[in-house]
Amino acid sequence: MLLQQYRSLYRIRRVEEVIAAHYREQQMRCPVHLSIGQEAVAVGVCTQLHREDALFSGHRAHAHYLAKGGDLQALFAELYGKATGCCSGRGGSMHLIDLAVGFWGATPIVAGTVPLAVGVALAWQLQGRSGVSAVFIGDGAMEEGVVHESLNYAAQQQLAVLFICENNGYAVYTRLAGRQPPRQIHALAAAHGLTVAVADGNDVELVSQHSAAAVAAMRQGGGPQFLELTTHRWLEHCGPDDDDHLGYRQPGELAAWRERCPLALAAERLQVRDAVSEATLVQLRQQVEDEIAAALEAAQNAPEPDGCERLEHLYGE
Amino acid sequence: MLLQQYRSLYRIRRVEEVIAAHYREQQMRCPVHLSIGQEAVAVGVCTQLHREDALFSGHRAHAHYLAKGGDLQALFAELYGKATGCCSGRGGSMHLIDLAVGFWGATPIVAGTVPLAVGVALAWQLQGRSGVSAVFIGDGAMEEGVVHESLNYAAQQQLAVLFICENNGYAVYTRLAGRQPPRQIHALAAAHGLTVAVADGNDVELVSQHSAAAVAAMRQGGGPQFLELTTHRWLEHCGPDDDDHLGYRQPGELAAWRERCPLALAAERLQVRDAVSEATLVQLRQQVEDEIAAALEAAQNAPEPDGCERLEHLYGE
Amino acid sequence: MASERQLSYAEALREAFVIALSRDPRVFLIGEGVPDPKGIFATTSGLAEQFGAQRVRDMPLSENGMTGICIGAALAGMRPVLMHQRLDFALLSLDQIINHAAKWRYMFAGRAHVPLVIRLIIGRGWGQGPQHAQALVALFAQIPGLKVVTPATPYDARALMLAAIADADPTIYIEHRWLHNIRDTVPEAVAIEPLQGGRVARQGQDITVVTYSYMLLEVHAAAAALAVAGVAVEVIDLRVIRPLDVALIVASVTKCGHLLVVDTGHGDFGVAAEVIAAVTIAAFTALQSAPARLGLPPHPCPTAPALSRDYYPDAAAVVTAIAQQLVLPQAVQQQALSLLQRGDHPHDTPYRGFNGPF
Amino acid sequence: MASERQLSYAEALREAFVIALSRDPRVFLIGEGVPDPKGIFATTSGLAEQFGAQRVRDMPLSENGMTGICIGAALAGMRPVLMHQRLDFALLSLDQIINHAAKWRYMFAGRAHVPLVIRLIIGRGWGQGPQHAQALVALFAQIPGLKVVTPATPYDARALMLAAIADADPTIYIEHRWLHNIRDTVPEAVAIEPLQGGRVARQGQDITVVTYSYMLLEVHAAAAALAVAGVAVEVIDLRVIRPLDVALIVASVTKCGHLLVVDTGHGDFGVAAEVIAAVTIAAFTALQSAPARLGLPPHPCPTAPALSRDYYPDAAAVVTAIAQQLVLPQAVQQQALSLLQRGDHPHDTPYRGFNGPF
Ligand SMILES: Cc1ncc(C[n+]2csc(CCOP(=O)(O)OP(=O)(O)O)c2C)c(N)n1
Ligand SMILES: Cc1ncc(C[n+]2csc(CCOP(=O)(O)OP(=O)(O)O)c2C)c(N)n1
Ligand SMILES: [Mg+2]
Ligand SMILES: [Mg+2]
Repeated sequence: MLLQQYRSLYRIRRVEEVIAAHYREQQMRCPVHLSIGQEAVAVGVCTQLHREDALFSGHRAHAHYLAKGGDLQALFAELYGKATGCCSGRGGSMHLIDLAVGFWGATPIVAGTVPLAVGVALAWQLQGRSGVSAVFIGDGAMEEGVVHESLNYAAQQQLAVLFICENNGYAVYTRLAGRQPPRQIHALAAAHGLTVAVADGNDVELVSQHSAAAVAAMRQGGGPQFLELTTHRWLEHCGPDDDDHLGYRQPGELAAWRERCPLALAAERLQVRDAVSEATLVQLRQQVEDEIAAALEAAQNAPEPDGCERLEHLYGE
Repeated sequence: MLLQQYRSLYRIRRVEEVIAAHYREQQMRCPVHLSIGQEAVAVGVCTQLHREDALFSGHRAHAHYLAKGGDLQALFAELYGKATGCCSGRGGSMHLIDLAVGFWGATPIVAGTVPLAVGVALAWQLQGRSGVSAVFIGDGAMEEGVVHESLNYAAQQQLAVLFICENNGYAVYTRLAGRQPPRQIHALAAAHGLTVAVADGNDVELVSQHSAAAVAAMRQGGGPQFLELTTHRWLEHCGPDDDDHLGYRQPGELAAWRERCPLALAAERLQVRDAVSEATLVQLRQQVEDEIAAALEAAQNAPEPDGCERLEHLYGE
Repeated sequence: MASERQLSYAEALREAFVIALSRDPRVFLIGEGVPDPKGIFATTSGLAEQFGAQRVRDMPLSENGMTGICIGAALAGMRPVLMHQRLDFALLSLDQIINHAAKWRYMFAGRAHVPLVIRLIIGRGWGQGPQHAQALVALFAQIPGLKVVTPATPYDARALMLAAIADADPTIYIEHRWLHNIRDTVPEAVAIEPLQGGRVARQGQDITVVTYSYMLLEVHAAAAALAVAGVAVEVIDLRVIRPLDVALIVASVTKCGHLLVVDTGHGDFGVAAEVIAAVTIAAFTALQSAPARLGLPPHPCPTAPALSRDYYPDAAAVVTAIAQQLVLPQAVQQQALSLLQRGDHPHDTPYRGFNGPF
Repeated sequence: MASERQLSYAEALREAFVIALSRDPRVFLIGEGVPDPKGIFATTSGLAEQFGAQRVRDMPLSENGMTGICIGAALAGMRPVLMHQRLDFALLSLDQIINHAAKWRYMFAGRAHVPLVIRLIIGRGWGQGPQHAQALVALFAQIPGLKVVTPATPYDARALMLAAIADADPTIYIEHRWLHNIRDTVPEAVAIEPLQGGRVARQGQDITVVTYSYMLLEVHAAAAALAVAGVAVEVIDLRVIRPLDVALIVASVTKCGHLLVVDTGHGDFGVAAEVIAAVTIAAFTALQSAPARLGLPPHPCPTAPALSRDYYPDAAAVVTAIAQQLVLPQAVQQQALSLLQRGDHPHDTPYRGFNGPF
């Protein structure tokens, strides 16, 4: 299990690094919000979801999309504005979808998809269908009223919704303390009547464990669950660069989090605890690199959408 | 003190009964939401506010307006759509204002005035002015996202805002349990980082005590406070009539609350505990009746606004 | 005869819900008060008893969140009908309506779509006032990805609700509180019509009057009065505001040569502006006089009867506007106006003098 | 000479903030990112350092709540300037804007009022896409009680911000991301002007082209090219969308006889519709041809460059529309178009070829 998760962590990290590297060529002409440093949240949660479970996300969604099984080539192609993109070029980085793997949609109005996830759970309850509907949000999203409306309804109706709050301590350049009073985010969800847990979001095994418990409870009718997972974003809020020189982080904060790299943590455990050989890891990494290189090339070579297509899909039929 | 409060309770009760009685004449041509049964909340809180403190309210605002010292004739006149109304006839029952006594405004979009109260406290903080800004909401308003946004900001900025949640157990015909999960409303505010208290809203002395503590804390820079006060509305949600025959209340619920009439409770204490004579109460009631009769007559005889006035006050200057 | 059956607008709407709930297990109704004793002005009364509390649902006071929740349910295969007792309350949910419902299909290139109906009621009279009487139809109609319908007759109340529920995209269904008691023929037989197109509600050749929702009643009354005085007004009921049926209006204006638009909302920046602009662009040479419009004045609705008395244009105002535009003789105008006496019926409660046919 | 001083639009706007914060202790700025290292595209950079964190404030991600909080602060005597980095985010706050800010003065008959400025930025290019590029100006302009301004020049960026801050009523200040780098003369001397009126931005007598915000640039470029080809275009920059300066447009149309409206937002149900309707009603006989409009097509903005390429009309589209309306000879149109070559400048980043004078 951890080896699979490490593979997923590594894959997400490298995909984002590749995006960052190529972003400067100005061929991916859309804003990108990278998750480098936060990968364990996506991987730990998504390994506990089935393909049929629904997942929603927001502006920082690449990791969630990939962890849920989203098509890699379609992601790259979407960033390149190609016809083979997961939204056929309609969306760019901030709009991702892959219904085949239960990735129902990511969009960049903060908290906008939160009630949608609740609505899917409501539909499934009405349809007598089992399944978990999950949504990733940031710490900033907790300030949006619609999240509270969603938590209230999920709790009142006892819907199978998993809210995952990826608390990276910042919204753009603004620290949590500049936006919220000194109290725990998960305690707020608990006060809404949800079952909650908080954990180190850089430890993929811990995230997995908590997610497994939450998802298991929901599959047994346990009502909505809320996970707060603490982590840190390494790069700038939007864009491919490091921005620590801007000085908005606490001194030493980024360095400390880099020390706690989710990949390094997992790799170390694999080698020390599970006695996985370096050769295994090297091979795994090479497979990932090959996959990424092939997907990137396919996306780069894919055709652009026909300009006339922009008129389609406003309404059905 | 209790005698003054009883006077205020009695006055509010009688004003609303008079409104109910005359409403059927169809001369007050606007929706009315009466507070009969809930008077102790308004009176207990407002006796702890200074005239200079700001107060906001919502659709069920007559009691709040009167308890804060709002002009009675201007209230009646507003309901009659007269030029001497507190909004010059612009608003009717659901829009009340009396800036001379710190009643900053009541409007009927549920929870709409909540952030405004926070904004006044922010302005006063910026201006270095002391003073408390207070807002009455119902239990239903707690479901609106904007209330959570307001609680968050008040707590984060440590603003002197008093939120009073008049929990009457219903929003229109819908029970609390049909709208919110089984958890305490005040616990939700506490999770936002506010200092909270909960009390029997039909006991004016209890309400006073809790309000006094909350207001005192705020005057010493103690940050925002939240009071949940449980009570019950005796009449229909909107309009002058009893509606218990509709059967939306629990059987016996209204009767039990009528047993706990805030006026009767206060009167009994005055007589039994404080040895106030029946004659004193009779005299007090008569004064109130006289005042109401005079104000009502003045409002009824007041002129209607000139139809052309409707074009004014869209913009200043 | 079955086709002679008369229903009120509210009854016809309720019948639409019965039909939709019976036929389609994906349909559910949701809104503050939907299953309560008043049943949204009796349009949902008894439905919870008939179809169960799961499908005829109350909801918390969370307009934006519940809109998003209905979008999610629609994505997952349901057909929610979300209701607000006043259009004004839906202003809390414009984020979910505009940013999400209207764009989901487009931004995901058709991979998913939102078959959601949002039903809004425009309040009027009895002191509805500034926050309970807004008629902001163009606010919704200007958003690509939404459809907007404004049924004015009992027949359309049912037909357009059924069309909206059957439609695969988000539809804003806007009705007017003063239409609820209007009665007209609604045949028992139901044909689900596509959600498009306006309707010539009355034929004439002297002037085209375009209107929608409640003002159709006032325009009909004006047209009837003018007919007696010898003026043949062609009345167009838009029915669907987005997509707008410009061709129908252009055809009428080409015949009549004169255009008046009577808006149920504000006169400026609203539906009337779009109709006049679209028609002038498309049929400039057909116009023999400047087009005109009549709508609410550019300020909120004041509450006091003395203040709201002249806020709402009525049939007399329509007659006056037409007389001005066609430069009718004074006597003709007076004759038409004299037929419009409402007696001493209060101006702030629905006028029941006109009941169709529409 | 001082009056020759050149500022970019962003610098001029920042200067407006410096002036307002210096002159008036009631003014404070607030918004997500206002004091951060990027300073809202550098328009607020350094202000927190200069005026303190109390007056140049960040805020939580709570658009509706913070709007209400600013309304409350305005009621208590402050002059808040609330900013959103994209207009799209303000859609979360339409309840507070429409139900509260716009109505407070009216519904309380002038007893209180809301001197609040809400600054919105329309995004464009570099993949802003469906939820970050909405240009919904008419959404605000249709609301009585609001004022709406859309400065297109550095001079107006400063002047209209100062006018909005000085104004006693809620003002929606809408700017376009692609204007930020435009440079033009902004004299150091500051006169606070009332918040009203449009402006003849270029004189001509062959056709009136009405526009606002970013599209003024494209219209200017088109007018300059057509001038070389012998066509004299009169350009009107609306500046203030509500209240709309109809008289100014009517005067121009009376002179020119032809009207084209170039909208920065959608072509239908928007500002162009109101302008065309108002002008046609007021000056029908002055029009020698059908009025025309040019605006965004009726669908959201797709992200991919290949899809967004033709979404935005440009100077060439303006030339073509004018040529069509005036039935210009092919050669004239070709000559004007040939002057508009943008070379290989990417279509999704701001075009810096035109820099005034405006
Ligand atoms: C409603 C809305 N307001 C503001 C923004 C601008 N914005 C984009 S991301 C972001 C910060 C979000 O912070 P958080 O939720 O903590 O997520 P993170 O970026 O840290 O992953 C903001 C303010 C937006 N996209 N939507
Ligand atoms: C935003 C909004 N949604 C819905 C309504 C309709 N409405 C008016 S009062 C009310 C119930 C309010 O319940 P609560 O807050 O508990 O106050 P109470 O009436 O019990 O005093 C509702 C739903 C409204 N006025 N505003
Ligand atoms: Mg964050
Ligand atoms: Mg209540």
